[in-house]
Amino acid sequence: MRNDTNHNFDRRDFLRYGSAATISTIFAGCTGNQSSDSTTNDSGDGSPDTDTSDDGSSGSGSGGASFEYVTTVAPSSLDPMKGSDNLETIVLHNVYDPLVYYTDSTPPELQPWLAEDWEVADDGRTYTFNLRSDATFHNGDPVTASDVQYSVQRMMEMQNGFSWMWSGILSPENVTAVDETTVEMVTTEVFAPFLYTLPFLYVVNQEQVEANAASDGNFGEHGDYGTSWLEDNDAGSGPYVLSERERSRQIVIEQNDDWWGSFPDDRYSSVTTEIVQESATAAGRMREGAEMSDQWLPLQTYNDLEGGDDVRVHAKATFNPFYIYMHTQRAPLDDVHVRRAISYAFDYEAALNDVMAGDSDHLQGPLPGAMWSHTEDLPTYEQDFEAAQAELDQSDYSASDLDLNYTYVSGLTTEESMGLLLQSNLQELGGSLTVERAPWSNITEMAANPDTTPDMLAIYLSFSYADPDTFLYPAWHSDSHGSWTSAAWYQNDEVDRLLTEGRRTVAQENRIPIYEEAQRIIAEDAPALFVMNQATRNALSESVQGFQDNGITGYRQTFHRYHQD
Amino acid sequence: MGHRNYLIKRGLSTIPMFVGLSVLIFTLARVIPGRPARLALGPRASDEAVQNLREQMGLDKPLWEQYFDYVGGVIQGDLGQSLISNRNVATDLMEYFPATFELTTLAMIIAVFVGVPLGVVAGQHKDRWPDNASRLFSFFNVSLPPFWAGILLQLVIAFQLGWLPATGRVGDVSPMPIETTGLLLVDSLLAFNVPAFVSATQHLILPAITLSLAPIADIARMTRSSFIEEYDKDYVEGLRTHGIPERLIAYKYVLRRSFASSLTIIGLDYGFLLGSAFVVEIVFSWPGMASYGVEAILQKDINAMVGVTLVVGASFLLVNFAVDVLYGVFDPRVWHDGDSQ
Amino acid sequence: MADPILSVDDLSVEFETYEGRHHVLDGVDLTVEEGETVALVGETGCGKSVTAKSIMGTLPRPPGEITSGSITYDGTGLLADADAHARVQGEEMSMIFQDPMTYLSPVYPVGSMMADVATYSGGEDVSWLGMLKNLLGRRANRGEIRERSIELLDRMRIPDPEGTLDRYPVELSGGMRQRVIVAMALINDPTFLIADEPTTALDVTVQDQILSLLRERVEERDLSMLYITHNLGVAREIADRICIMYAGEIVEVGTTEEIFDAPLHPYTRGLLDSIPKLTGFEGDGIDGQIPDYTDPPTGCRFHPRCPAAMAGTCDVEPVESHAVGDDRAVACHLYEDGMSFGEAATVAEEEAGGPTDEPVTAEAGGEP
Amino acid sequence: MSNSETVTADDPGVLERRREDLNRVVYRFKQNPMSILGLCIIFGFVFIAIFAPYIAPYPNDAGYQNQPAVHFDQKFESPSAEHLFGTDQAGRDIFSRVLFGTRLSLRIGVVVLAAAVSIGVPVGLVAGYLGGGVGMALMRITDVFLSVPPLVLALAVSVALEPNLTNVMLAIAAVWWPWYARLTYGEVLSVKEETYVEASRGIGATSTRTIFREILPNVLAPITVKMSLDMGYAILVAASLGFLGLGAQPPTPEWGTMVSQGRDYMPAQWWYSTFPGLAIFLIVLGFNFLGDGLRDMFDVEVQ
Repeated sequence: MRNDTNHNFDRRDFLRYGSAATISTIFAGCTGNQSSDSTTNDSGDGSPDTDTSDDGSSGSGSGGASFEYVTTVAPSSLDPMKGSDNLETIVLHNVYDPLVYYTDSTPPELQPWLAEDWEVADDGRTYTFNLRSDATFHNGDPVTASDVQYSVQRMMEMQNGFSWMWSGILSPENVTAVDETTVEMVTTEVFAPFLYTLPFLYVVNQEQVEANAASDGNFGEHGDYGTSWLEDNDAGSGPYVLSERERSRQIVIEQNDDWWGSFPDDRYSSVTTEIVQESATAAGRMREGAEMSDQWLPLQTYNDLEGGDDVRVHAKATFNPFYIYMHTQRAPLDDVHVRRAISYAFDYEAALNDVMAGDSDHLQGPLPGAMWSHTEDLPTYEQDFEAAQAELDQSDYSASDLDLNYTYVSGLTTEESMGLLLQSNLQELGGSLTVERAPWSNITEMAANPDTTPDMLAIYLSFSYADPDTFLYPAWHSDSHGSWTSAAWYQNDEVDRLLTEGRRTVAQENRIPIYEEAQRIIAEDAPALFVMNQATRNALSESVQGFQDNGITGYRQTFHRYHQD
Repeated sequence: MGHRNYLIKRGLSTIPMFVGLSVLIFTLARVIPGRPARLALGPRASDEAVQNLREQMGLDKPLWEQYFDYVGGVIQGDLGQSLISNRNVATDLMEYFPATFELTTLAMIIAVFVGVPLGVVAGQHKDRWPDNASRLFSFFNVSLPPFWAGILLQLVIAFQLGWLPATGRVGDVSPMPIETTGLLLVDSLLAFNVPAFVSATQHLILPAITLSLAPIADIARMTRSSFIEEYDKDYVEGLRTHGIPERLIAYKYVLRRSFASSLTIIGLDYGFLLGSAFVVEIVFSWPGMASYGVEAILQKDINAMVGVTLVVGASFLLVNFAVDVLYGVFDPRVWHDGDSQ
Repeated sequence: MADPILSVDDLSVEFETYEGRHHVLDGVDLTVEEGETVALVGETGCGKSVTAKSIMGTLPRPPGEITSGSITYDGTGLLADADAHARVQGEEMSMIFQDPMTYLSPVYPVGSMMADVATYSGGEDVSWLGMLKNLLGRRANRGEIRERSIELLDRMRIPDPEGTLDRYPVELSGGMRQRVIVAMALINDPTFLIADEPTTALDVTVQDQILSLLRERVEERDLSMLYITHNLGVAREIADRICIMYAGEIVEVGTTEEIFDAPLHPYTRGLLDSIPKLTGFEGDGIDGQIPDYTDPPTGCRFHPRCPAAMAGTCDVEPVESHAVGDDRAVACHLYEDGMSFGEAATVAEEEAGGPTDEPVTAEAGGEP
Repeated sequence: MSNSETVTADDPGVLERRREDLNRVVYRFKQNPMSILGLCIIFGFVFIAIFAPYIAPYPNDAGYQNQPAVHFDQKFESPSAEHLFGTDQAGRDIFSRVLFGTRLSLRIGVVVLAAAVSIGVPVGLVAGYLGGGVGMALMRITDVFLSVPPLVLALAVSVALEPNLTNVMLAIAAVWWPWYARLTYGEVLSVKEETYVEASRGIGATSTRTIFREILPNVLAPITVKMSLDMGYAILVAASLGFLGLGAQPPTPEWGTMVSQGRDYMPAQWWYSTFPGLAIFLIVLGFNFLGDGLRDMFDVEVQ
């Protein structure tokens, strides 16, 4: 969400608007948490850099090329059960193996990974996974069912990172190691997206972790669950081995020669993630031949890079929707006609072309176009003051009653710009809008209670697992009330029913009509301005092949799929 | 004698201040709205997860209890866990403080070596053009918003002329010197690592200059006034009458006295310098304690916030203590305050 | 007699302040013969120190400004050429200051200050490097200077001169400091000495010691000295000749005997009256104040306080100095047309209405 | 040199003395032309603040009359005839916004100092007048505040309170009053020594009377001077907080915020940060000039 087109949201913004940094967590999935580390600059704290030089041309596993990934954000935690944001996930899913893995198509499908295959019982709750027998951890231990069981337990007990995905769905005691290579998981209720969440469940080496756990910790017999050790070491089985981490300077991962999977020819056998402070520095590294940049650089920078030869910029609108929630339980926004009027008043053209650079999509309804079950034939709002006025006339309010508040996250200039745009649009309509900045932390608190929730709240709805449920349930199901993801306090029993049903229905083909119906109702109720689905940018060296943006946090950077031409 | 007792008293008197400071900041950090625990766990964390963390952090205990727990930890060098770096705040500070120390120290050195002569020249030519020029210069300096001054320097020196790097602490040099003191300049020298030293120096110049502007002005001003006051003391006239060269009078006799009084302002300025470091480090992406602190405060990383503020306060108190000690060196009379009439 | 070693002619000095222009010195004439000690006597604020400063070339300018006159030392005009002034001042002249408490740098041991005087009073400048060396205590002929200092302090009867060199002024008594100051003034064997009330800040017994020490040195080296004081008694003790100064003008000049035996100027007489009260006599002998320098009284500056002021004359006609006998001069309308002292006295009586008391005798002026 | 210090029976008298003081004041002021320049600068800014709507070419770009305007199609136009300082990311005229920013900065300065003084001076008075344990305690507390750089503390406080403009002002005031407590305390102590306070106590004057009749007038001069000096500094701190992302809400033009937003577009859109920063610099400069002039006039030393 920070690859926004005219606002250069880079490290400095993190420092300056810490809270903004936090929001980035959620959306682009790059936590503000990191910024503390990244306050150390492009060369960090000057700690020893003996065996690795900056261009990442360090001793590579088995003769392959080395890959330099330049980013302006630094990870906070490399603990697979703590990491939750973009860069963390990049490292984690290259070092750890989940049971199932995303393909690089958009929207992504699932492919076998540690689990060779799996079956879902008819109850829709019992999942049986057959692990591949040739998978070993980096220390040589075989990957066993009990490691999987342990990983679930560790995830759910630490209650950190991605654990929210399974809270109320999966509890450790419902995970059983049937035998060495068979795991059975029983969800507390039918949860259709379950499989799609598993790519975020990394499997760790139980013995290794327990062996390195510090005795003093919050987890009783498990001490600290080895979390501090895992910051600088890995207990995974993935294609790469964490070979060096210099906080806020660089992370080096080396090819795992014993990996069960296969690398392409001309693979990259060593990947250095270089953390730099300024987007200018990042651009410089790219020109000097770095293989890939992250997606947070200013638009101008990407344009400059594109100008030069042997760098290409990949831009694609995938799963990055920007909503402006409207408080459906407070006058005058409790009147659907008012909400529609506002939806008609907003200048989407200016938003997409002047505030943005024109390559973001205008959202049709709540779902990004790239997500399956998205439907085209929805009422989509364009700026049309007559229509707006017409809607107002149908409502029991007049334009002068529109005295609203728009709250956005400190430091996100795009959100500010959108607010200012809406402000002038509402003026044209005859209403008025006050634009207000608030730190992310305060916003989560505000959204917890309908009285403190602002009239209108600008939100990038973060993307996690590849399922429509990610967008719809947290935003529009009344169970989600109190979370910033449902700041509209939208209450529609039919939608509730549909969304629950969508979760309960296992077969995708059966779920599609359900979600289409839900989208239609939501779009008509206009509980939010569905402003845009923002394009994601990455700069790549021409020599890099095999890059696919499947739009999933961290899964863009699947280095073991990359190769030189 | 008298002086030493004074110093001891002075030293002891800082302790209650320190306690007061910690209470103040600690309370401040705890009354902040917005639950830090939620921040630590990320936006989608479930409420019970947040609640658990709160309990782990002891945030549910009464404030005074939390305070004593904290103090207990501090005594063992444990400043608590940072919510954003997942490390003990002490560890973080270890990492970031040297950078800030290096920066502020250099800035202060610049300030003294520019400010004092400036003040002397101004004092020597009281109310004539050098005086007015230096006063004007001082006014400009104190009036410059540090962050803006930094930006201007970046625009001109870094971007326009490309003479010096705009941000960061060191360029792409490898190998980096082994970290011993954490002060890059020192470390690179110890390692005879010329490229690292050069790069570190280049990165240090602009932020250090930016920081030094205001202190230069204050020191110059203070030196000037104390210099002038000292300059028409009888003994100066005496020396002059004996044909002692003006330069010697100014820099050997007068300056020594007036520098003693300038020391006080230097102590005070160090505080302001630490303050402006909070914006300057950000302008220059300086990986120091100040930028860490800004973020800690803005992100409500309460432990980090308290830790940083305490360190800032402590360094301020320490510097002023050091100043009092130095004072005696420059004005020996204080050693004789007992027997002077 | 040979040319005087120092002659000040018609020296006028003005000061610029926010109150306006002060006409501090108004045509001062003053000479000091070789080997002679001249005392310049007058109330505080009458311009003695300004005169001294003008001679030493340390008059602060601005605010001070020399509007007319000349100062000649040994044939060299000083006011005309600043370098010459500096040279002469550095090589020939030296000065002893009023307040031993404030005329020594508090932050260096006396030795260090003396050494600097010894080294630099030649007037040559010092390079930055030289200064650095100096600060580090490395200077040429260090030992030799130290020798000289010790010897001088010893001559000044300072116990443990060696140790004294390394002491800070705060560690010394007033008398000791004054001795150091004198020593400092003598360290480069000057030929001309200006002493600016060097004893006023000291109690009487110490005064005497210092005075006699000073006297010794002067005679021993046959120095010429201008001794500035407000205390006729002191002047009498040390001076060959005395110049009485009032409000920036020299009102009477004469040998010590003449002044004490037969004071001519009414002001001088006033001063003599007040001698027994040694302690600061302003106002005791003569009513009223030194006039405001911004607009001094017309005519004779003394007339407002003069018991013998002749209305229509003293307050109108500017007074100039009249020679009375050889090298005796008085600036008073009473002595126009070569009037003798006797005649003048009678005139004065008439004006004052009432007999003037007997001319004060030497005894009357004697020290307690 | 002159005998002006000797005051005898036939003393010029109060009136005369007054005139002399006045002369001295005028003399000092003349000695320091910068103070006049400062005065002019301040007047200039006050004038701008008052007449901003008439001077500014695009008052609505600065949110005038709650009619904020945006022109995203004209974003980042470099300085030109119609946009003297260029335009920002919303296509708004930076010149107009800088002009309107004056209102805010002046308001902040005034409010902060008013608050700081109305807390600090009483504390200082009480501490100084009562002395003893109470005084000690009070001054210790102020020392605690003084041991942290104002900016840092203000930052913490304004985050602790919901960060909005009012709270930012409160925060700055909250870290500012100790300086006035200190100043007042010191003055009170010195004044207390002077006999006439003792005297007025002697004739059974109540403490309050003593404070208001004798002490307050004496601390007035230094406080005035410090206020004019601090005015600039307070504005500076406020701007720094704005720079750090705390402060006025959009679209209200706030100089510090503008500078920080402009940084994102450096160096290409250099004008964005440059001109608001220049405004801060000038207004602070003005107050420093003025304050320094006053310091010379009243001949008081405040740090």
